[in-house]
Amino acid sequence: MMRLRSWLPTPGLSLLLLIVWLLLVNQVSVGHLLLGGILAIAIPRLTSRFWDRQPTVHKPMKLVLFFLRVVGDIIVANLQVARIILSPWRRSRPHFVEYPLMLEERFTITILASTITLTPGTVSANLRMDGKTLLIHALDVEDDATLIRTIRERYEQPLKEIFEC
Amino acid sequence: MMSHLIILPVVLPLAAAVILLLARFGAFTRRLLALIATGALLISCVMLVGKASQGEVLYYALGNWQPPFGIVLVLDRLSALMVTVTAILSMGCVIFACGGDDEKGSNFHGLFQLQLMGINGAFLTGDLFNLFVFFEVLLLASYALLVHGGGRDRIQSAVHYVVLNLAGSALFLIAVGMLYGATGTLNMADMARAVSVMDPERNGLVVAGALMLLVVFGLKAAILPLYFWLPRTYASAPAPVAALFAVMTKVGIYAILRVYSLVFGDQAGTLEALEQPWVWWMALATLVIAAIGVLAARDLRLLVAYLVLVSVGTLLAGLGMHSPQATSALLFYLVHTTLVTGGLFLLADMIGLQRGKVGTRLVKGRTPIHATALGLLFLLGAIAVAGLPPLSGALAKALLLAAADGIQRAWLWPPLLIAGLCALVALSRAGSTLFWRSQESDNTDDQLSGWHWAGTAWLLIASPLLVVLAGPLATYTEAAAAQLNDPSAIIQALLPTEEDAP
Amino acid sequence: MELLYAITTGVLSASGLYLTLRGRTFPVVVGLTLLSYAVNLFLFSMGGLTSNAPAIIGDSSHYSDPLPQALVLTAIVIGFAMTAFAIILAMRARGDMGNDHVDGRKAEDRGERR
Amino acid sequence: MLDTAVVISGALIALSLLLNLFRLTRGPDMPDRILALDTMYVNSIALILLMGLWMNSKTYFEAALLIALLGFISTVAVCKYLLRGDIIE
Amino acid sequence: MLYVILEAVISALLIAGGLFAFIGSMGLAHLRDFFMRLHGPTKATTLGIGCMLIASMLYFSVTQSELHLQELLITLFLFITAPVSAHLLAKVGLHQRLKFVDKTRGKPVEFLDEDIGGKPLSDSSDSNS
Amino acid sequence: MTLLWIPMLTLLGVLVPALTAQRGRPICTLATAALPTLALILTLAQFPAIADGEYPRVALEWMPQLGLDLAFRLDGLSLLFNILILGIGLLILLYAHYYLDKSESHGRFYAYLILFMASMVGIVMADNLLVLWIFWEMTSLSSFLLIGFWSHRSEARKGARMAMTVTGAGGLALLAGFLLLGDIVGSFDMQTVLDSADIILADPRYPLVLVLVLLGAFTKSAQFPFHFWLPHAMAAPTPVSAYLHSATMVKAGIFLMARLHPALAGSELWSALVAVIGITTMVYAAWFALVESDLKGILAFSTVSHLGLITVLLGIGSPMAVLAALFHILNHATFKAALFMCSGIIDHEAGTRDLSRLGKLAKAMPITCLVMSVAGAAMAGFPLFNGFLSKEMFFESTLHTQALGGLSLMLPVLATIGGALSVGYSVRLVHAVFFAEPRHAPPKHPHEPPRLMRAPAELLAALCVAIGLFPALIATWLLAPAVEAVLQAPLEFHLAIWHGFNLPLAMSGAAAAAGITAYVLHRYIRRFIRDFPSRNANLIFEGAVQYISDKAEVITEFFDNGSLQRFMALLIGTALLMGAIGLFQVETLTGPKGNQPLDGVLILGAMLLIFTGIGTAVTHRQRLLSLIMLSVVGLIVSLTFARFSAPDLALTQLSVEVVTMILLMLALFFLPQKTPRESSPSRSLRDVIMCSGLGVVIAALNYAVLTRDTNTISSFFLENSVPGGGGHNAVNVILVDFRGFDTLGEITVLAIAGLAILKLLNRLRLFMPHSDSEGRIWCPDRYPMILTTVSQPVLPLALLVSVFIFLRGHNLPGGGFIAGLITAVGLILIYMARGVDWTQQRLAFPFQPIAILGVGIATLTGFGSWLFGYPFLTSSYDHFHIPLIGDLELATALLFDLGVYLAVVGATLMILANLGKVTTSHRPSKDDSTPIPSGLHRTDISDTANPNPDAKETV
Ligand code: NA
Ligand code: NA
Repeated sequence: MMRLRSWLPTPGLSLLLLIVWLLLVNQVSVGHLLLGGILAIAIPRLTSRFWDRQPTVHKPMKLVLFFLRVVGDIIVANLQVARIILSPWRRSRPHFVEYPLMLEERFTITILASTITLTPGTVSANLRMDGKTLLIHALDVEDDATLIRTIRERYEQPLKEIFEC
Repeated sequence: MMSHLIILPVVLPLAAAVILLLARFGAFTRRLLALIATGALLISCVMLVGKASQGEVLYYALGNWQPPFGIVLVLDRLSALMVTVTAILSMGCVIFACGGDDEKGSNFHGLFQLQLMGINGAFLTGDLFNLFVFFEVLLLASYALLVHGGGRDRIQSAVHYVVLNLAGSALFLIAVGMLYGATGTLNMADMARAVSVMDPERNGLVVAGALMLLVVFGLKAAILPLYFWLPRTYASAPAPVAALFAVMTKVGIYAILRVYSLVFGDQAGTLEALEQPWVWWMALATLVIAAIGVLAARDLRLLVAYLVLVSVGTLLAGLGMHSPQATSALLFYLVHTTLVTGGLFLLADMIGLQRGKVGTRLVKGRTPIHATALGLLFLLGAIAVAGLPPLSGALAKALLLAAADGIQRAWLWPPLLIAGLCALVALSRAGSTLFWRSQESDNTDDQLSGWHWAGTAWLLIASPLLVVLAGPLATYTEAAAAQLNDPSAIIQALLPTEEDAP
Repeated sequence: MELLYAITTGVLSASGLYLTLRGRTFPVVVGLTLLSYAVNLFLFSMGGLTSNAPAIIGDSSHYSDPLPQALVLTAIVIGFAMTAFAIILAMRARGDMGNDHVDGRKAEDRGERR
Repeated sequence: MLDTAVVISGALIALSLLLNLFRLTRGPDMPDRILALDTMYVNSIALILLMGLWMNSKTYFEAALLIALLGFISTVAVCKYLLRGDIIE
Repeated sequence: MLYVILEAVISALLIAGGLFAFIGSMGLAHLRDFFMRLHGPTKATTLGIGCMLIASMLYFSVTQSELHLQELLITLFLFITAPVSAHLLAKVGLHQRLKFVDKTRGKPVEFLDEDIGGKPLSDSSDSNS
Repeated sequence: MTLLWIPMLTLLGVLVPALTAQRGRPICTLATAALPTLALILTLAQFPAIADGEYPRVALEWMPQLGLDLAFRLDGLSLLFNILILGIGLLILLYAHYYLDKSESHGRFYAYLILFMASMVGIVMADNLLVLWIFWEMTSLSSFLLIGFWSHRSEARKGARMAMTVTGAGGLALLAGFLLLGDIVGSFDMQTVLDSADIILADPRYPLVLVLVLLGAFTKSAQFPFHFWLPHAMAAPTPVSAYLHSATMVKAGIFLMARLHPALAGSELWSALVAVIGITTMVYAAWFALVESDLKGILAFSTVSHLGLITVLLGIGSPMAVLAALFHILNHATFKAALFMCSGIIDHEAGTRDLSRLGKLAKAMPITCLVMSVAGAAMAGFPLFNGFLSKEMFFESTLHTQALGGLSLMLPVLATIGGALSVGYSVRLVHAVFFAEPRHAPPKHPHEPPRLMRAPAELLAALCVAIGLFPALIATWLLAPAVEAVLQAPLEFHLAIWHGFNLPLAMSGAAAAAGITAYVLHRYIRRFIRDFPSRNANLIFEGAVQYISDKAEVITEFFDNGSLQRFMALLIGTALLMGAIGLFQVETLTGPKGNQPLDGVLILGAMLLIFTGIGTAVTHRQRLLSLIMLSVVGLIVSLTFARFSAPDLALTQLSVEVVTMILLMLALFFLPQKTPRESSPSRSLRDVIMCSGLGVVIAALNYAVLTRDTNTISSFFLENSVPGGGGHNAVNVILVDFRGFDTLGEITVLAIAGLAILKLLNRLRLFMPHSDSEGRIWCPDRYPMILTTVSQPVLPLALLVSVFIFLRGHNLPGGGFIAGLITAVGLILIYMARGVDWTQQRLAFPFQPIAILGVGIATLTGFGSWLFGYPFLTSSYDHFHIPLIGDLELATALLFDLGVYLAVVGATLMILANLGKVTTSHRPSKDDSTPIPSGLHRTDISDTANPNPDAKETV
């Protein structure tokens, strides 16, 4: 186990790279598994010094669920935004919302910010330098409290569980 | 090794540069390596001359891909002569640079070798696009060497030099593209063959490509109205670099000679010698303007730069005469002028170093410490460059004048002779100001090292040597000109057809 | 199609050339870059304009001319190196001269000299 | 049917690119123009994919991949420039 | 038959993709302030591309009768990179204090004072230990 | 072969003083004299042969292409001159030994003198026109050095330059003349030329030849109107004047006329030109000699006058005239050298040469007085002295010539006037110095010079008398072969001291009377001419040279005004002209292939390109906007490549585009954000028209090529890509195999760019704005966290994609170059997101060696093929079957491509990272960036101490 750790300090990244490699070459053969495997081990080792700290996934299943939820939200969000764009007569209600962050780690904050950007009518506009507040621009919201609650429940909580426990 | 001789002038400097740039040597080792590399280059070039003088056109197929498909290096008398002149010149420059110029900035010797690689590649290649690549190698290396050591003047002239040459490179690509589009090939010999059998309907396309190419070569050669980058650039470059630049204009002249004698030689039908009128008239105009510039120069380095320009006009006029005699004469003149103007740039720097604040400006200044020796070298260089006997310039110029035929005389002789007179006036004024009209001073700060003297002497001694060897050299250039005059020989050598087979 | 293509290269060349005639280094460098795009398009097209026939040897029967493509590749790389040098030279010139005029002098100086 | 769909989709993407160009030219502020450029990059991916479908060739896929991976870096550079002036500090 | 259905699906996906891309670009073209315009391309376009990618995946998997999942990579890369562009652009918008429509609610300090947020978040080097 | 030694020994003599100068003057003088003496002896040893009518020749082949042989002859003419040159030269050497000051460098002086001597010997012995010309110009050079010997004197420098310029110009004319002559005759061989008078005179170019050759002769011999340099050459030390301006240099022109007499003289044009110029010079110069007040000035003008006399004789050209000319050459050399030496002695002893300060010296310097009187009498042409004889012959000749046709009668009259003036200045010279009362006291108290200093002058004076008394005995043996050489036929003559009372004697008498009268009256004459403005030739000449060089400067600045915009406009204009010329020869623009159909996307793409292309130009004053337009152009260009079946190009263009953008953004920070309005509307319009013109030409040419089919060499690459290069991607196989040499050059260019940029960044002084163009202070968030975090996974992904692109390149679109750029961009993203310091700490390698290593690997791949006996860069590939994995293809091209990859990564990072680094450590941090009024923060970075700035990069 120790040896595996030292060979494979970041299994998540290595797995990702292996999958990406197989997708790139678009075939699953022994040769490519081998080559992909070598690359998936070598590249993380080469680039590890450029990582702050690689995240550890505590609950992989939740991550998958989270991912699916985000994809779903993206589709919904797109439809919403499309509606807003296509119906200029409908009054949109833009809002700058200051979102107090619960998350602490840079990586998870980034995932959250990205998720917010990719999903319902929101863009993370500024992560303040103290890392405690995220300024969000929302295209059409009733009030900021609702938005904050939605984000907290749908994204931030799960992320906290997946990565920061 | 002998079978790879042709490529040595390109790969020797490249390998030397890689070694010089890769490892962190001390100054001594760097110099030693640079000297060894340049010496080896010189030896291989001399061997190439020996090989070429047997009269056969040889080629080296890179990657073993035969012409016209692969890139070839072509060895004939002309290319052998050009690389040898470059090697001799660069030897002087390298020696001189060891006097301290090389340590005024980073990577001098490595870049210098790369510059040599570019120049030699341009002289040897038989492929038009490969010529472009080597032009770029030598240009970029020249940019780097030009700004070596820094300084406002250098940077300023570099801006002009670089921008003009970048535009020139773009034009080069358009021209190469046109010629490829019209003839379907890049190998110059193959292009010559293609032009000879081409549908005349395409003539216009070929003419457009060829004339645009002439603009590019004219820019490198510094012909009117494209020469303006030259005086300031040459005057501001570090001395060993300026000296090496003496061969850079010759690359342009060589390219004109090579491309148009081969592709637009006698087999080209109506397109034969399409560059000739342009080159001829512009060369004469260049000669006149350059001679005026020589008179106007108020700085020794600028003066030498304008003298380079005079030599450009002279050489191109030789080219414009378009006869084997003229070509032979211009090649003789080329050898002379390259080495002598190179030496003068070095000498100017030595004089400048000794005169304190006034540098090379032609005003009253302090007496150089080694006034006698410097004065002697100056005399040598001035006599040679002004074309006065008994040095090589006189013979070269006489050869060119004698090569003019009929009405060409009326056009060539007056400007060429008067340019010589202008040089004489300007140089005598410069010499008397530098060495005679100076105030005595207790100047003991001798910044000249043995390297400086050796490098300068190496180049300037060439002039008397050329006088001694005038016969053999002229025989060689005559044969080279004859070879150029018969493009079918190169075409046959590179692209043997079935019926030629025994 | 050929006509439109040619017009495009012409317009790009003209725009690039116009910029190279400006008096400040930055537009000149931008112009040279634009010019090199135009030239690359020009050189590329010398092998003819071929749709859907990349020079990847397979079972296809006709291919585009690979030679101009290779030449353009080389030209792109060299162009990049040149652009890089030129732009940094422009910076250096500004540092040394104190202005970014291509002739290294300020507007008022040029007024005097004329 | 597929051909028609590709043509319609292509026309839509083309229109999108024109709209992007409009925003790029119009501004009014620099961020708008950069946003337009960024969108053009993304729309180009779509165009390349359509081209692959139209020509039944996967040769162009890497171009799309490269835009997806590297396209944003230009945007990042310009944004960094507007924020900090020096993009590598 | 299967092919017809597949062709219909692919066609539908393509047109949908084109539409989403177009809508996104339309948003960019005619929404009223920069921050609103930012929404259009970052979302609509991603979905548009997504649709097309799926179409492409289906198409090549069918025509070349082997599974083509490469397009997923493009999606992955876009998911990683697109939010960064949007985020930085928004930051620039805030930094330049671009005008926004009056009805926008919320008055972020970014528009009041340049110097905000206190100390930067600590680097990995110390959060690691 | 002995013959060759005469000039060669003399020439070698140049080295003797240089080698012996350190050993003291006496030894040096003696040693220096040795070789010329030997040469003189060798010359004299040839006399018997010459007297027999033979003349020895020697010729070595030198440069047959030019018709130049190292050929010498020694005929009577050469003999006469050689004796003068070497004989008088040796006397001058002795004289100079005493004349030169102790502090003066005698070694240098002697070396110049001998160089001059050798050049003269070369001229007179040359048996090839070009050899003659070579030595001719060498006399100009060595005289330049001699005249300028006292270089601290402005007069000397100016005089030297003037002499050099005038005689040098004449020399160039002479060269032209000789070349024409050689062309007419078909050889430069002297005898051939001399024997070809018929051909030469019949040739239409004869007048031109004559004028050119005479220009050479006249400038050298200081004939009117080229006489002006000679008086100013008197700034030279007197031995020089005595040598150059009496016996030798000025005689070179005379020699030339004599030498070419057989070839050129047989025409009326010759007589007219030569005689008229000669007589004009004679009278004109004599007049100035009379009114001159400087001792050497008088001698100088008198020299010019006497040279005119000789020229007249050569112009007349009858055998007797030629004899007279040669005789006068000999006589003039003797008395004039003596006179110069005496004047030098006087100058030396009295400290001045001004006649008004000299006088009554006869007592103090009796012997000098005697010598000078004798020589002066010879110059005046008084009986019993040698000058008398040749002058009588001169008068005689002028009486019998028809050279000037109807105007020939003028000749004797003018000759007599000249003779009178000659008497006048000669008398004045002697009388004013030795007998008249000085108007002002001389600066020094004079006395006789050292014995040996006087000796040369005494000897020459004695010769004057001896020849005057016994001409037949002393001169005939010398003159006879010389005349024969000039006339190319023997001449019977008898030199006698007395010819009875005849017309010439009457002319002499008249001249003597008039001359003495003129001297008596010369004060009035001087007063009379003082009313005319004096024209100092020196001032006029210097002024003219200055004027010409000022004008040259104006012209040069007119052409080269230092404006890049003009240079670029010229370049574009020339290209436009050249392209248009080709275009006009294209008969039908649309070729047989015609147009392919258009589609909407193509039109859209073209529209986008045209719009943004023009947009880049139009918006250039807002630089960032222009840049964004440019990057759209780049994007569409890469799409265009993809559209037209060039995926490799599309990929390359895309990745280069990103790097270029980053680079331009980096640079923009240090350059002004906006361009001021500069160009006038008319200038902009001119530019638009010119650029559109070239754009139209380019478009038309492009269209013409596109609509034609060309049979290209490409099919070879397509056919051989797989079997020959082992790759399916023909483009890549071309790059790494068929044309790998191009690629080697290309990565070399990249590496050089990196090195060059390092140089530019060294000691770069930067302007760093503390706010953006709108005046906003920069955002404090240096490394936005989201960017920082995202950059982490992007790097490994980029590396993975690089490997993918790299490996597939040989068979599918991709390759080392694109892979290298992707890697570099991935790393640059880290630099942008995290800053230089942070990144640099974690990048454990320097970039320069990587770039160079790349070039090195590519080169080594090339060398590798040598081992197998193949040319440089020959590729090889093979398939290996590995269990489980399958077929694996390995090609050396892949190794080459690895070199490309490394070079690209190294060079790109070298450029971008170093640029980024330079800026960072010197950026004013937020705390100390209180706004500076100028709006700029200027930092001077100096790290010159480290010659290799890249060294600091290693961590
Ligand atoms: Na290449
Ligand atoms: Na490739």
